[in-house]
Amino acid sequence: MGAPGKLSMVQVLFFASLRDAVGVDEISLPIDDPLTFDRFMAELRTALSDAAYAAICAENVRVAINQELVDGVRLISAGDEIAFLPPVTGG
Amino acid sequence: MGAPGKLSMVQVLFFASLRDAVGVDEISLPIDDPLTFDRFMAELRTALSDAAYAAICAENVRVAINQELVDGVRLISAGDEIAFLPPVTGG
Amino acid sequence: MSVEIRIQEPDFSLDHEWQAMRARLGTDTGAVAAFVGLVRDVEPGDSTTLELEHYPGMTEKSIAEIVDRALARWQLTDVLVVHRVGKLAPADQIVLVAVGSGHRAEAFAGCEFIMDFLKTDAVIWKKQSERWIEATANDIERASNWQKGS
Amino acid sequence: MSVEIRIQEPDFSLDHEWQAMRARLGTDTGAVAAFVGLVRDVEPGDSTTLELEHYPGMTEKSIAEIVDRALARWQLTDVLVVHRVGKLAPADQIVLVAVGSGHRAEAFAGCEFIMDFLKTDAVIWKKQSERWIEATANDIERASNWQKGS
Repeated sequence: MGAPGKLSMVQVLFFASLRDAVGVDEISLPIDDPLTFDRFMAELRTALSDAAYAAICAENVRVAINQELVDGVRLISAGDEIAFLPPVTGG
Repeated sequence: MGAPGKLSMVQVLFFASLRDAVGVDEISLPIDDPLTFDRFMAELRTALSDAAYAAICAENVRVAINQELVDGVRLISAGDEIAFLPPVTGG
Repeated sequence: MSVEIRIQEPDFSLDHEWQAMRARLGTDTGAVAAFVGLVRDVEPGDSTTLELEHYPGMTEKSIAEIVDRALARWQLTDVLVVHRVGKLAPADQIVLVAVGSGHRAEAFAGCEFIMDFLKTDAVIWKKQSERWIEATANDIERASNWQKGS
Repeated sequence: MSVEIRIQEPDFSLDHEWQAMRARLGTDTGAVAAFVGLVRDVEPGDSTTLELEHYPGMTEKSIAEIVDRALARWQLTDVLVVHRVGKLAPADQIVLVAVGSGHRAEAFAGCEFIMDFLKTDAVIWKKQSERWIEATANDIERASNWQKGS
């Protein structure tokens, strides 16, 4: 995944109330590959409004990398899909 | 219910295993109206084989008079429908 | 509130019953729990037949009493019980219980309660492989657990 | 054993799903417990719409994990989950969960377990009357009760 070269992209997805807060459901973010989750969040912060960033940092927001729920210690690599999930409810 | 005169009839129903034991699903019994349940049972005994009578007297057999479960203290009157119900199970 | 109880020899159509129930339901019903009982093959490959017998009038009354107890216990919007009698073959539909309610917990509880008491209290008899069968000890325990309020 | 999980915008037909399930079932299935969720009118007459959103791939996976936990716990012969997404109106069908088993207790438990965890763990979002809604305290308590083994 990801084009050759140092600069590559990740897809960042925002669902439901977080999409409302961010204003879009998806952004592409250029990253230096690989990246700690904290550095990824710092990059993401520059792309979002303060209010949007606060929304995705809320305690009840879960993060999935490539559709796997993670606790934020994983590295982010080019081509990854990072999704911010507000509280769910189906049924 | 019941024809005028002293001698009238009751219908006696036997279901499931009790029909198998008695050999028929229904008999008509002439009775002197009204009758205690014990006297009714004594009359019924003369109409049934010993094995059939034992089957309907089993502890797990319930009796319904006119489709109401009873405990045997009610009087039997002409025109009544007395049913002997072995253990049930639906569903 | 609608309660429908039917004893019948012919098969029932879940599609037909569901369409009729949906037409009855108001928008206060958010949950419908349903149960369909099917004839199991006691000895696989044996094509055991099941024979069900009832006491017309009294059977319906015994089921109505079960449904009344469910209605007294939970807020239900619709109850349908269709029970077949006669000769049935493996995989045939025996019984349908469908219960509507505002919320799922009550719909599930009402439906399971009715099913449990059909096993012990409905005036129906079943003959399988030439033997009359009775409610099992487990059936009786499940029914008595409802009295404990579980 | 068959497990089918579908997320779809179009309505589902209970008739179609039931016929397909019956064709799959063997004669070891004596019990099918099913649940249909319908859109309730929050403020009657208001014709509130419900909007459901999902994360394609991850939503199916989250439901498959719930079903796997049910399969590990009870002996089930067939599990079907159909969950709609998109815009729904009052009385519309939202979700169908149907669970087959040899016996009714397991079918009921499996079906109710899956429904309870769809409320708390399925990756689905719901917007009603312009507000995103969350699993209720009651939903969370019901799900946690299963962990206690009740």
